[in-house]
Parts: sequence; structure tokens; C-alpha cells
Amino acid sequence: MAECHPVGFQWVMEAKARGATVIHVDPRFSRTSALADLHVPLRAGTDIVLLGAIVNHVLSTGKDFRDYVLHYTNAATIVSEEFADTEDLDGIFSGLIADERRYDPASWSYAGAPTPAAAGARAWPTGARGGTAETDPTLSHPRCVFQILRRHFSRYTPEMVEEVCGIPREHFAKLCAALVENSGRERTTAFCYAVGWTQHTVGVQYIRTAAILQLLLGNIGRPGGGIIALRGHASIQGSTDIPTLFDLLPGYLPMPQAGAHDSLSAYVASFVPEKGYWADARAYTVSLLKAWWGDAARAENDFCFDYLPRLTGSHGTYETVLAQLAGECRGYFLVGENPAVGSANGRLQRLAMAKLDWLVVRDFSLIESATWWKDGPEIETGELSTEEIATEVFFFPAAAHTEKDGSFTNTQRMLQWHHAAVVPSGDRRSDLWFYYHLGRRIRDKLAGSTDERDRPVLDLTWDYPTHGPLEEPSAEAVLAEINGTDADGNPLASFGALAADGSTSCGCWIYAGVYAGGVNQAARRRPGREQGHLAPEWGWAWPANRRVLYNRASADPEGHPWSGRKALVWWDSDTGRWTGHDVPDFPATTPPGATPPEGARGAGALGGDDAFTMQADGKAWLFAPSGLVDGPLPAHYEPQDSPFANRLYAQLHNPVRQVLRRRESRYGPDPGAPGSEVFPYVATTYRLTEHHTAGGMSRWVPYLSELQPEMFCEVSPQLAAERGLTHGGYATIVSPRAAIEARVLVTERMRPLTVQGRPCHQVGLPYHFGPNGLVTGDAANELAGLSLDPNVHIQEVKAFTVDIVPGRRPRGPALLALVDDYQRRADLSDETGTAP
Amino acid sequence: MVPEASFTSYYGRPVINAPVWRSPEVPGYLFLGGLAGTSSLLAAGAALTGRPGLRRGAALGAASAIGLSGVALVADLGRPERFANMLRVFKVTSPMSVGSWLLTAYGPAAGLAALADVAGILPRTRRAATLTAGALGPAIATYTAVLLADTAVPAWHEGHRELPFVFAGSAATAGAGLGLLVAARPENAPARRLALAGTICELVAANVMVHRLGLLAAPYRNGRAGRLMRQGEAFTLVGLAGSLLAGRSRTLGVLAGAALLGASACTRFGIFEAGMASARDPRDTVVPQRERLERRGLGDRAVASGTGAPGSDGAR
Amino acid sequence: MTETTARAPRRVSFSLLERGDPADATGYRAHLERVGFFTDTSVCIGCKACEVACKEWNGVPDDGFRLTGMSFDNTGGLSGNTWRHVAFVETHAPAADAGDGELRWLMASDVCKHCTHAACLDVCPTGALIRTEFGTVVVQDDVCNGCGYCVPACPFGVIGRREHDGRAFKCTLCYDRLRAGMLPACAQTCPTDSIQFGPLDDLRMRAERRLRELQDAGVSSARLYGEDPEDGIGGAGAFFLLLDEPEVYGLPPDPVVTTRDLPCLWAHAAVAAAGLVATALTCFFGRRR
Amino acid sequence: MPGTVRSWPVLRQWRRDPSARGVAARSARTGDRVARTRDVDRVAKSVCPYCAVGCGQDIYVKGGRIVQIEGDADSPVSRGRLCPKGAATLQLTTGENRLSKVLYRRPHASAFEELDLDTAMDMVADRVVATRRATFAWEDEGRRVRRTMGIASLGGATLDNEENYLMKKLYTALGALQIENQARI
Ligand SMILES: Nc1nc2c(c(=O)[nH]1)N[C@H]1C(S)=C(S)[C@@H](COP(=O)(O)OP(=O)(O)OC[C@H]3O[C@@H](n4cnc5c(=O)[nH]c(N)nc54)[C@H](O)[C@@H]3O)O[C@H]1N2
Ligand SMILES: Nc1nc2c(c(=O)[nH]1)N[C@H]1C(S)=C(S)[C@@H](COP(=O)(O)OP(=O)(O)OC[C@H]3O[C@@H](n4cnc5c(=O)[nH]c(N)nc54)[C@H](O)[C@@H]3O)O[C@H]1N2
Ligand code: SF4
Ligand code: SF4
Ligand code: SF4
Ligand code: SF4
Ligand code: SF4
Ligand SMILES: [Mo]
Repeated sequence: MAECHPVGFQWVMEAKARGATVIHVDPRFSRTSALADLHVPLRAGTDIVLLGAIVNHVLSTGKDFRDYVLHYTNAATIVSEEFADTEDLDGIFSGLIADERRYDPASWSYAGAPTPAAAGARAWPTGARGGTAETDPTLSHPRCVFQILRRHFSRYTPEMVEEVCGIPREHFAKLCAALVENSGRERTTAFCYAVGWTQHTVGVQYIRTAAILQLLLGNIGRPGGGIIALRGHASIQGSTDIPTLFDLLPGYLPMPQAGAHDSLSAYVASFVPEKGYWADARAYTVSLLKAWWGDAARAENDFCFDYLPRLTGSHGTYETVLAQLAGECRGYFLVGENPAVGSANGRLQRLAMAKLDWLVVRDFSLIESATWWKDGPEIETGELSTEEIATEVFFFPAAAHTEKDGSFTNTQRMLQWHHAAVVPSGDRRSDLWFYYHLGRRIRDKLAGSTDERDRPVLDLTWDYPTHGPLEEPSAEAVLAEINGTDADGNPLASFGALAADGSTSCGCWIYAGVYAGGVNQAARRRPGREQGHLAPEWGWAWPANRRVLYNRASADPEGHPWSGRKALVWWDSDTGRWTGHDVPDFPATTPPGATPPEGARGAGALGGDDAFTMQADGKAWLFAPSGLVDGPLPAHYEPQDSPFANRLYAQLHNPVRQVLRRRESRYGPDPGAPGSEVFPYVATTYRLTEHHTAGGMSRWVPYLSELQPEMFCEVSPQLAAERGLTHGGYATIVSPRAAIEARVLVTERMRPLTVQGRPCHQVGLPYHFGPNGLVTGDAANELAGLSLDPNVHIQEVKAFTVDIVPGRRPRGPALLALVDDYQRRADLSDETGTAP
Repeated sequence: MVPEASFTSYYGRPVINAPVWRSPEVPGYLFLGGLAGTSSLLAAGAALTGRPGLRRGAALGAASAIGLSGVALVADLGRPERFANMLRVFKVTSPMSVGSWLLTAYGPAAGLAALADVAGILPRTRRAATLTAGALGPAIATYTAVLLADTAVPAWHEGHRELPFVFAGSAATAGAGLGLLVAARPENAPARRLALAGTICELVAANVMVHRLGLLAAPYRNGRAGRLMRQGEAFTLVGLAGSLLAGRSRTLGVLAGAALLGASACTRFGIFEAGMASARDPRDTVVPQRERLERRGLGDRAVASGTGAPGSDGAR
Repeated sequence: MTETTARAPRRVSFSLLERGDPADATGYRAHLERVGFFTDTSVCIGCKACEVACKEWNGVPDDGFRLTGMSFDNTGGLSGNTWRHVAFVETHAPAADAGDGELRWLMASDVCKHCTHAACLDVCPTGALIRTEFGTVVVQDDVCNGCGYCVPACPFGVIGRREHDGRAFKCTLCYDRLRAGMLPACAQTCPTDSIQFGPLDDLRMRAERRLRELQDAGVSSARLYGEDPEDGIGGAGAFFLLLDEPEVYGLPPDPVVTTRDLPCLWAHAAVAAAGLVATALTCFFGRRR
Repeated sequence: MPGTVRSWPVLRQWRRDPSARGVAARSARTGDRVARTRDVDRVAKSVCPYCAVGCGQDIYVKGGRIVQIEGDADSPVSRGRLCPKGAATLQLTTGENRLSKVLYRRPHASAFEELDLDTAMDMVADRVVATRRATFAWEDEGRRVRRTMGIASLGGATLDNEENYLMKKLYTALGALQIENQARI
């Protein structure tokens, strides 16, 4: 966190100064470790074992926060008889359809009460709807979630942690003690994570494990608690809320699926629960359609629902690359992203771009993704030749944030408006300008068309006011559309006012209220020092300017704060309302002890202790009966490329992870298989404080470039000795797919671990470098393969196997020969490692 | 002495910033200043004692040397066009400022003396100028010792008591050398005597200095500086011997003069290089300071420290 | 910052090593309280924001793009082109410390010390270097002629001459910002408050408190550096809390302003010059052989 | 005495600053120095463009040019602080390594050429229309899909919400659904 969120880290330092214990779990000793009270190095890719063992510790010592667990989680809920755990099936859950590489999640349901998830795979599980799940408040029923959990995590022991993660038992004991002592009524513990946890083939389950632990300890929805995602770019959160993502519509509404969602009703019915805020999803959807298609969207035509394109599977960025290679996808916009360096397996990215008809790059400088056709690594190796590449490339210089109005949503879900300071010069334009005017031109070109397929384009509401000499569209007008309006055209104050009858319009329901009263709430800047620590009048957080989600859980079932020190919201019996420091995340007048009336729907169906208001059952899920595609509980699986066998189960990998069968993305041999010794080390990739991601915003900036001027790798003195690497010299790092070179930093900060009785050396690789810019180096992502988490299709770049040898890598075709040679020695084929 | 093992540094990087002064400009400037100063002194003596040959030669030598030294000085400035800023203020705390003012008085005097002498005009002005230059000459010859010693460069600063004498000796050596070059018997007798005094002073002072420097003697003994210092001593001895015999032969006189000039130049260049070397070596800064702290009882040796990263050892 | 008027009328001092507020001795009638930095390296996260913010504000050129291999330090040290420099030291906790023998990564942001007795300032022949009304030391780039004297004079290796430009540069303690009532750029940006700016007296108190806190927590290696007005430079205007010996961070253990010895130096030079005169006289007027 | 002589510091120094280490040696320019942010025309309130912490930035504008960017002390997120990246924002946005011209590479060409912005926009609009037309599908394996798999887009996390919104809206109307951003990676 000190490395990648340095200014956020000031609050950690503040907490530390007040006596908080800071623990850093990371394979490397980083700047964060330097300031932590305890650094726990572990083998990359094994956190589920560590977290699972803490879960086990909490459960087996009875240290869970029982009142919290009982009321706010699904611990008491009884799970279907058909469910079989990894304990029963040696590492897989019931429902695996191995040859389709997927699970049928039906058997994971609550007994007699299938329940749709609030996120992820949203569809209702098969089975009868409407049942109420049975519960056992004594938590003793063998099929209640609590008991399932106990059994499931019982094999996650301190010994296992030592064996798998390489964390000595004393370290583990310290960690457990610190967590448990810092949880309960009076104290809370927070977990902060980022891509060290997500970029794995089981990334989502990492977070799930942490969620289970935090729920057991009562650390969610409370001040100083939570699982805090330290997200990436300035508006990565915003680009998820208003998603430039294939599977979502604004506000986490799912994109419709081909076959299943041919009408609005079928669509809504497929995922909308009876209870909680999601129950009103029809209103959110209709309002979105109204925002996009205005008067054209009417009840008679299903509000233009049919205008939406449908999914036929996963169409994530890596699938897109495959579609490009197949010649299916022919035009590509890169709008502030540099996949030639930043995405896994840069070579595949560039080979795919070479198949395009046209490519549009909008960026500040000539990043690698804009110039690969003349100076990419494949030109050097001879795999591609410039003259043969038919792709047309357009480079548009982008305006910077200083040159445009707009809002970013930060990692706290807070929107902050930035005001244009100057007008961009030359051809520099905002992306708002680009898309608005591109849309305008396309509409002009299609004007008068009677082709049904052009209707969605022509019916779009696309009349934003423009200003200034450049005809810059008004970002505030767009924000107002996102916020939405009521039947009279007035800005909405909150999503509660949305209707399903077409009378309201709203571009993103969770953002409703950001323009309340016609005022840009995201631009509010009442100085922090003039406000309490939540600073509610600075910017605007979705939903409803709420700063802590699920804050109902900060009070006990009776509505009193669990502790005075940790008060956040509470029930005020005098006024009959929820009140407190934050905007309560609960129907304001539902009393703590309320039981919902029969037949109630939506928010009205929430009971007084249903603190998790987005959940269909009002409870936080220790066990996820739906929503995840790779199991209702986390289980440790080895990374796709790993030198170690899975000590927990016979099943080596996540059976439903996504893999390719392609020459460019071959995987390493299974641990212990012949050839596995060819790639004996674990590599992990990461960031440096001084650079930014794929380098577009740092490798062209002299003041940042001078601070980390060249690609390097970090190795321990022991590994350096083993391989004859010299400090300051060069090393060549070879993965099953590629070879790169890097300067060597020999440092004790890289510590060899003992895993399964043998030494485990890890190689650290910053991933910011590439061939263009002021400072250069081989890109770490050349080494990475395409093995993805099946839930969110994220690539595994935090743990893979490599070999490392002294000296620079060969140039030209000899580089390919080197990799071929390694592949031959390891006996790799396109099939290696791809079994479920 | 602090044991070897406990010397630590930051990756062997120097603690102080080494002078940015270039060679040969700056050591040349030091040498030429010494040469000019003593030459003026000789010229004045010659004027007072009626040795016109020596007077003219020395005055001309002084003027040329100081002229050249001015060029060397300006050449070394980062912003030569701002040379005049040297006279913006007068600072006793700055030997360079003091030197600049000295030069401002001395330079014209030396120039005038030489000009008048060569042209054979304005005898009274010439006499006044020669005596003025003669009076300022010793200051010109020695202030540069203060200039060097008033820095954080260990090999210079720690030698600050002896350095003026080394410089005075070396200036005398150079002046005498010039005297021997420009004047023949019998006018060169004072130069021969001065050679004797100068070389002895230079040898003794330099040896005392280096000896007293302890650890910091190393920069004077090793490397380029060491070679220059040894070469200087050799020249000194040759010059000394030559000057003792110079009464007999003009050729020997000229040779001795050249050797003496060489000796003085080597010493100044050597001292310059020794300073540069010691500035670059963190040990020269750290160890004496550590010892000093220890003597005051402030050493904090309880803390074992070391920069763990490879290549961080500053051991020489 | 408050105007200190109580101490007027000012004493005009000529002494080289005056005590008290250095702005007094340099002609400022109604000057401001002396300000400086307390850099608490125990909370430094080595982010180098201070280096960047300084360069942005002051338009300092980059220092070249070289990987040094010195941990994460690639600017190497203070110079004309780097006025804040973050050192990275990979070491182990001392045996006596709380974290006995553990790997430590020390980070420390170094800067000009704005010495009470500033050698650079003393030796500058042009008056380019001056003491300001804040008690800080700045180079005036419109005056400096690049003589380079300040460079080896500084006992900390702070000031440097910029190639191509020829003038000497160093931290100005953001003189122009102070005059506008703003924080120095580096202090303003420092995420963890490792760089604290303020009146020197306040800072000394804060530093003492922090030192006690750390020592009570078992960090026996914590010590202050440069805060003592009795030290060889009369106390630094920018002082530090360190977790190891100064030289480990590249700082001199016992810095001394060289001008402290200047009277002695001038005396020796005078004797030497007199000796030269005497010798010459003897040579001319002594008994002829 | 003429003014230039009178302002000669060596004459001034004897009055108040005999050692010439302070007020006497001060140049007129030094005497006038003050932060360039003091007399700006405008301060635009902004947010750091790098990471999701969302630190506040103040952008100082003078004569239509940005003269300084620094942390906004009012921000409860950052309290005026910026990390090295945030602190380098001035150089990022005003540095000489940012391009300002549209560039175009023809098929098989070995270099970029400059292209007029208007022409470029029109060409891209043409490409979109043509590719969409050529690749539009109403059905996939008998299921209605109403889409084009011919056009994809990547990026969004560095952009504003409003920009992402227009992108998603336009692409969806066009039937393009391979719309992705950094959230995936
Ligand atoms: N300076 C800087 N800041 C940034 C960025 C940047 O590029 N530079 N990028 C921004 C973006 S886009 C993002 S997404 C965030 C990412 O922020 P982070 O997630 O903090 O970034 P990383 O450095 O990639 O990874 C974090 C750590 O995970 C560790 N790690 C690797 N494998 C494992 C593992 O299996 N388990 C555990 N526990 N740790 C592991 C790595 O050693 C590394 O120290 O940062 C944002 N902030
Ligand atoms: N091996 C490995 N690979 C990784 C990761 C890892 O940890 N390890 N992390 C992954 C993560 S979390 C991320 S987020 C990605 C990042 O990977 P990318 O997103 O590909 O990398 P960036 O360099 O951030 O690219 C963003 C580009 O947007 C440009 N830009 C900035 N502002 C604007 C704007 O307003 N408009 C336009 N049009 N362009 C703009 C920048 O100049 C920059 O070139 O890398 C991923 N890849
Ligand atoms: S640290 Fe060096 S540069 Fe700074 S004031 Fe002291 S002597 Fe001058
Ligand atoms: S280089 Fe400039 S600042 Fe340094 S001493 Fe010379 S004139 Fe003064
Ligand atoms: S005070 Fe100003 S000039 Fe000095 S280091 Fe900090 S930012 Fe740079
Ligand atoms: S800005 Fe602060 S925390 Fe960052 S390196 Fe500088 S002193 Fe350390
Ligand atoms: S200043 Fe640094 S921490 Fe703050 S938003 Fe920018 S990049 Fe993130
Ligand atoms: Mo990211």
C-alpha cells in the first residue's frame, strides 16, 4: 500500500501512531513491509491457505463474534442435501461438468430456497423459487453453513500454512493472535488488498476467504473494519460502475444473454430477488433505457430493451484478442490502455492487433500499443514484418484531466469532479469530445436509414450542449443524464424515486443523487478540516452519499452501536429512525426488531436485522449458494504454473479456470512431471511507487523516469549464488512462453522460503517497462500466460514459473530459438497443463 | 584508529561533493599565483638593491604569471561573463573574496611595474608599482592555502596549519626558479638563496603536514597525487642542488630554475589532486570525524550498522 | 510564522560564529522567526514525492537515467540537480532494538541543512549565497558566477554546480513559497509527514517528543542528528531523526563548518607570508657570501 | 553617486551587514521573489489522474497556461499531499513528451504521417459504419443477438465517468459488446 497508494498510506501511518498493529503479507519485502510491525513473506499464490487457516483457527477456538455471525450472516442457513464439498470429493465441489470446464451450481443452493446472488453470476439458480431457507440458530445442524464451514476449513492448519505458504508457525501464530485480539465489540480489523490477491486463477476466492474471516470476526460494516479494495486507476471504480465492461450495464445490471433474455420481463425475472434493493431492478433498467433512448423507449416496445446486444458467453479482453486473431474482430479502439505492455502475454496482444483492419489509439504519447507495427519485439524476431501488416493505425492525442471537466470515482466509491483548467492545444481532445463527435458523425452517416439495425443508433438521445471553440460537449449535462430525472424532468434525489413505468430516466441508478437539486454534488469541496472524519460534504459517494456500506452492521441487532468507540449508525427510538454519522444503509424507518409483513417486496421485505441489504436473504454470505462459478467456498488450488503440488487436495488447479490451447500461451508442466525442473522458480510481478502501470504516464515523464530508470529483477542473495547472478549485471528470465532480460538487484528483501521441505526462490519483476519512452526495458508481461480466473476473467500474473540465468537475452530469431529450446527441454505442448 | 570493519558508508559514495574545479586551470592558478607573488617580491628586492636585470625579469615574470592565472581562474568559472561579481562584496569569511580584492590591487600594480620596466618609462611609477606589487606578493602567494584549507575537503582542511607554509615555501621555490631563469650571476644571488630557503621550507612543511595528517596522509601518498608529490620532491632536490651550483654556471642556473619551477608546480598539482581524492573517499571524511567524536566520548558504537546491499562496502 | 520584533534593535555582528538567530547577524531588522525542517525518517516510506515536488516547483532538471544498483536510490545524492534526495539502506535492526536483528529498509530524505554556520555561505565570494530573513540559506542565481567554491565547502555535500548552466544550486527552502506564506513544496507533498516544516524551536520540541516515543517503544537506534546548536555547524536548520549512524545514510558523523578555523588559517597564512617577506629580505640584505 | 554604484553591495554592506552574508548581498531580484502561484488568474480544483486514491489537486493557471499543480490541502482524502506520480502531474500534462497532432499509418506503411483531425474523425466514423455493416449479426445459433463482433474497445479506468458513459452508450447502440477496461486486468 505504501508502494501503490502512498497517500492513502498516510492513514495507516496515522493509525499506527495511535497504536494500531500493521501486518504486511507479501512475498516481497516492500516499502510497505518496511513500515509494518510485522512482515509475513509467503509463496505467491497461496493466500487461501493462510486465510483459510485463520478461519479454521477462529472456528476451532470459538473466537468468532457470535452475535454478529448469528444475526448478520448466513451461518445458520441450511444448505441443500445435494451439496458435496471438496472434503467429500477431494478438491472439487459437487456439480462439476469436467468436459465443459464448468460447474452446475444447482446443488450449492440453500435447502429448498434457491437464492440469486447480488453480484457475479446473477441468474436465479434452478429450482423452485420463493421458498424460505431453513435455519438453525443453534448452528449445530450438520448442513448449516457454520458446520459446513468448520468441516471445509478443518484441513487448513498451521502445518499446512508452513508446508504450502512457507510461513513458519510462530509467524502464523502471531498473525492469528493479532487479528483475533483486534476484533470483537470494541475493536475492528481492516484488510486492505489489491491485485496481489486478484490476479490469480482463484482471485475471487481469495477475497471470499477474507470476507468469511472478516464476517466471522464481525469486521464488516463497522468503522475501522472492512475488506478494502485498493483499486487501481483514477476512475477504475467509475469504469466498473458505469462499465466499459462487456458483461455489465450501468449500475451492475447484467448485460442480457442471448436466448434467455429476449424481453425485458424475461431479463428482469432471471435475476431479480424478492427482497432487498435489487428487487427494484426493473425500475433501474427501464430508467436506463429511457436515458438512452428517450421518447423512443416506451412501454409498448419494451422500452427498446431489444436494442441491447446479447452475450453468448464471455467476451472479455482476452477473448477479444482471440477473436482478433481469428479475424472476427476487425476494428479496435484503445482508449487509454496499453495492452502491448500492460496485458498478459504481450506477444499475443500484438499478433492479434496485426490482424486488425483498423486500430484507433487515443493516448498522450506513442505508447507501445501504437507503434508495435514498426518497432515491436516481433519485428525484431522476424515473426512480423512491417510491410506485411495491413492494419491502419490512427493515433489521436488525448486531452489530459487538466483540460476537461469530469468526474473520477475513487476507490472509496466517491465521485470527485475535476474542473478544466485550460483548453487543450493542437489536436488534443477529451474522450468526451471524441465519442460525442464520433457518435454525431456516425448518426449523420446513418441518417435516413430505414434499416432496423440502425434504429438504436438513430434513436439515441445524443444532443448534449457544447461550448467553446472546440465544441466540447458539456460533461455536466452528461452527469445530469446519469443522475436522472423524474416525471417532471427534475433531477432525482435518490434511486428510491425510480419507477418501472417509464416516467423516470436514469443513466446509472447507483449514481442517482449525484446531481440532486440540479447541483453537481461531486464538485462539493467543503474542506475536510471543517468536517468530521467521514467528510460527507466532500464529493459524493454512491449509493446515496453513503461512506460505509452495510453500516447497519455497525449496530447490534437491537440497533445500538456494538461499542461507543465504534459507533457509526444507530436506531433512534425517539424519532423512530436510523441515524448516525453516516447515511444509514437501511430503510430509514424499519426498526431493529421488525419482521417484514407477509408478501412484502424489496426494501420493505428486509427484517430489522437484515443488515446486508443487497442480498436476497439480507444476510452476508459465508457460504455463497450462487454467484460464483468456481465453488461456494474457497479452496486452495495451485497457480497454473507452479513448481509445487497441491498439498490440500488431489485436484491441482482450479478445475474451471480459463486456459488456452495455443502455441503462444503454453503452460509449464505439472509439478513433479518430467520437465518441471526446467522452470524451478516462482516469479511475481508488481508495481513501483515511481512508475505507473504500463508506463504511459511515467516512462515519458523525466522526473519519474530518473527514479527507476531501467527494467530490473529482484532476487535473493541465495538465488543469485545458485544461478551466478551478479548485482547490477543482467539476467535472462525464461517462462514457458518467452524470455526477457533485466538488470539484477540482489537483495535480502527477497527471502527464500521453505516449501514442502525444499527451498522456494521467488523472482520479483516490476511490470512497468517496455521498449518505448525515456526509460525502457523488456516487458514482464511477455512472460505471462493466459490463464484466467473464471469469475472475472482476470489473468494470473502474480504467480508463474520461470528459470533465470545470468547475461542478456539473445536478439532476433535467436530469442525464439531459446524459448523453443526451453519448451523442448520441458516437453511442452499446446495441451500441457490444460486438463481441468 | 577505528578498526577497519566498523567503517560504514552509503554505498561507498562520498560524503562531501568533490570540488568541481578543473585541472590544469585551478592547480595552475595556484602555482601561477605563488610564482607571481614571490617574483614581485624578488622584483621589489631587486629594485631596492639595484639589480635591474633581476628586477625586470621578475617583474615581467610576475605580470605574465598573474595574467595567466587570471585567465585560468576565469576559464574555470561556470559563468565567466560574471567574473566582475567577484567584486560585488568584500567578505573576510571568503578567502576567494579576499583574494579577489588582493588581486584587484596586485594585478594592476604588477602589470604596471612590468610595463614600465620593459618600456623603460615612468621610473617613479615603476618603482612605486614594483614596491606595491612586492608588498602584496606574499599575500598572493599564500592566500590560496587558506582558500583550499577553508573547505570540507579532508586532506586540505586537516592540513590547514601547515598548508600556508607549504604554499609559502613552494611560492619561494617557484619565484627563485624564475629568478634563476631570468637573471645571471651575480644578480641571481638572492634567487639562489631564496631557492635554498624555499625548498627547505616546502620540503619540511609538506612532510610535517603529511605526517600529521595520519590517515589523511594516504591521499598525498597514493595515486596521481602521490606521484606528483614525489615528482615534486625530486625536482626540489634537483633544483636545490642546482641552485647551490648555479653560482658557477649559467646553464646550471637555468636548469636549476626550471627544476624549481617544476617542483613548485608538482607540489601544487599534487596537493590539488590529493584533495580531490580525499573528497571522493567517504572514509577520509567519516573516520577522522568518528575519531573526533570518540575522543569527545560521543561515539555511539553500540549500534552495529552496515549497509546490507551488495556493493555498499566503502572499504578501500 | 510570526514576526519577531521583540529582539530589535539588532546587534550588528561581525563575528564568524555568532550564536542565536543567524538572521540577526546578517542585517535583517525585523526578520521572521527562523524556520526549518525536522525530517523524521522513521515514518518515511521512500516514495520520493519530495524529490519530484521539489523539481516540479523549482524547475530543477532531471539527473539522468541511470540504474545505480543502490537499492531503490537512482539519484544517488544531493547535487545541483537534486535538492531532496531519498536514501535507501538495506540493513538489519541492531541487537538491542525491539525488532532484534530483523531486516530493515531504512529510507531517509536528505536536504540542505541550512546551517547556522553555513560554510557555503561564508566562502561565497560574490554574495550569491545569502542568509534570508527566515534564517535560511539561498543561492541567488542572478549573482552566482559559478566559481564553485561553495561546493567543497559544504561539509554535507549538498550544493553542486550544474553542468551546462555553470551555476551552483541547492535547496532554497522554497524561499519564494515562504514569502507567500506557503509550505515548502517537499513538506507539503510528503504523504506521511516525514518532512515537517515550521519554526525551528517548535520542531526541536516535536523531535524530542518523537525521540522519546520511539525509545520508549524500544527503538534504541533512534537518534537526532543536526538538532544540537552546540555542534560543529551551530545546529542545522534542517535536522533529522535517524535510525542508524549518520554515515550509514551518507551523512558526516561530526560535521564542522570549515570557517570555524578561518581565523587560525588567516593567522597561519599571515605568518607564512611574513616569513616569505623575511626570507626575501634576508636573501637580499643578508650577509653576502 | 550614480544609482548603480550606490547599489553596489560592497558599499551597502558596511551599514547593516558588514560580513555581507545577508541583506547587503541580496539582489534586487531576490528581494522581489515570491511564489509564482501567488499572482495566478485562476486555481482550478482537480483530482490526481493516476491512481484510485483520488488525491485533490489545485491547478494554477496564469495567462492560459498551467504554472503549477499541487496537492489540495482541503481534500479529506489527501490533505494536500501527493505521491511522486501526483507530484509529477505538471510534467505529465505540460511536458514536451506529449503529442499534439493526429498521426496516421496507412496499411503496410513503415511510418506515421500527420493527418487533419477532421479528416481523421471522418475516416474513423466511416470505418465504424463499414465494419459494423460487414459484421452485424442478428442471430447466433438461432438466438437473437443483435450485435457486431467486429468492433472492440479497451480502456476506461483513466477516463471520466461521463466519458465511459458516452462510450458504453454509443457502443451498445452500435451493437458492439466487446467493450473492456482495466477492471478486467
Ligand atoms: N505507484 C503506483 N501506484 C499504483 C499503480 C502503479 O502502477 N504505480 N497502479 C494502480 C493500479 S492500476 C492498481 S490495480 C493498484 C495495484 O496495487 P497493488 O495490488 O498494491 O500492486 P502490485 O504491486 O501489483 O501488487 C501488490 C503486491 O502483491 C504482492 N503479491 C504478489 N503475489 C502475491 C500473492 O500471491 N499474495 C500476496 N499476499 N501478495 C502477492 C506483490 O509482491 C506486490 O507487492 O495500484 C495502483 N497504484
Ligand atoms: N504482469 C502484470 N500485468 C499487469 C498487472 C500486474 O500487476 N502485473 N496489473 C494489471 C492492472 S491492475 C492494470 S490496471 C493494467 C494497466 O495497464 P494499462 O491500462 O494498459 O496501462 P496504463 O499505462 O495505465 O495505460 C493507460 C493509458 O491511458 C493513457 N491515458 C491517461 N489518461 C488518459 C485520458 O484521459 N484519455 C486517454 N485516451 N488516455 C489516457 C495513459 O497515457 C496510458 O498510456 O495492467 C495490468 N497488467
Ligand atoms: S548544508 Fe551545506 S549547502 Fe546547506 S547551508 Fe550548510 S553548508 Fe550550505
Ligand atoms: S559557485 Fe556561486 S554560489 Fe557558489 S560560491 Fe561561487 S558564486 Fe557563490
Ligand atoms: S524546501 Fe523547496 S527547495 Fe528545498 S528541498 Fe524542499 S522543495 Fe526543494
Ligand atoms: S515524500 Fe516523505 S515519505 Fe516520501 S520519500 Fe520524501 S520524506 Fe519520505
Ligand atoms: S497522488 Fe499518488 S496516491 Fe494520490 S491519487 Fe495520485 S497517484 Fe494516487
Ligand atoms: Mo489496475
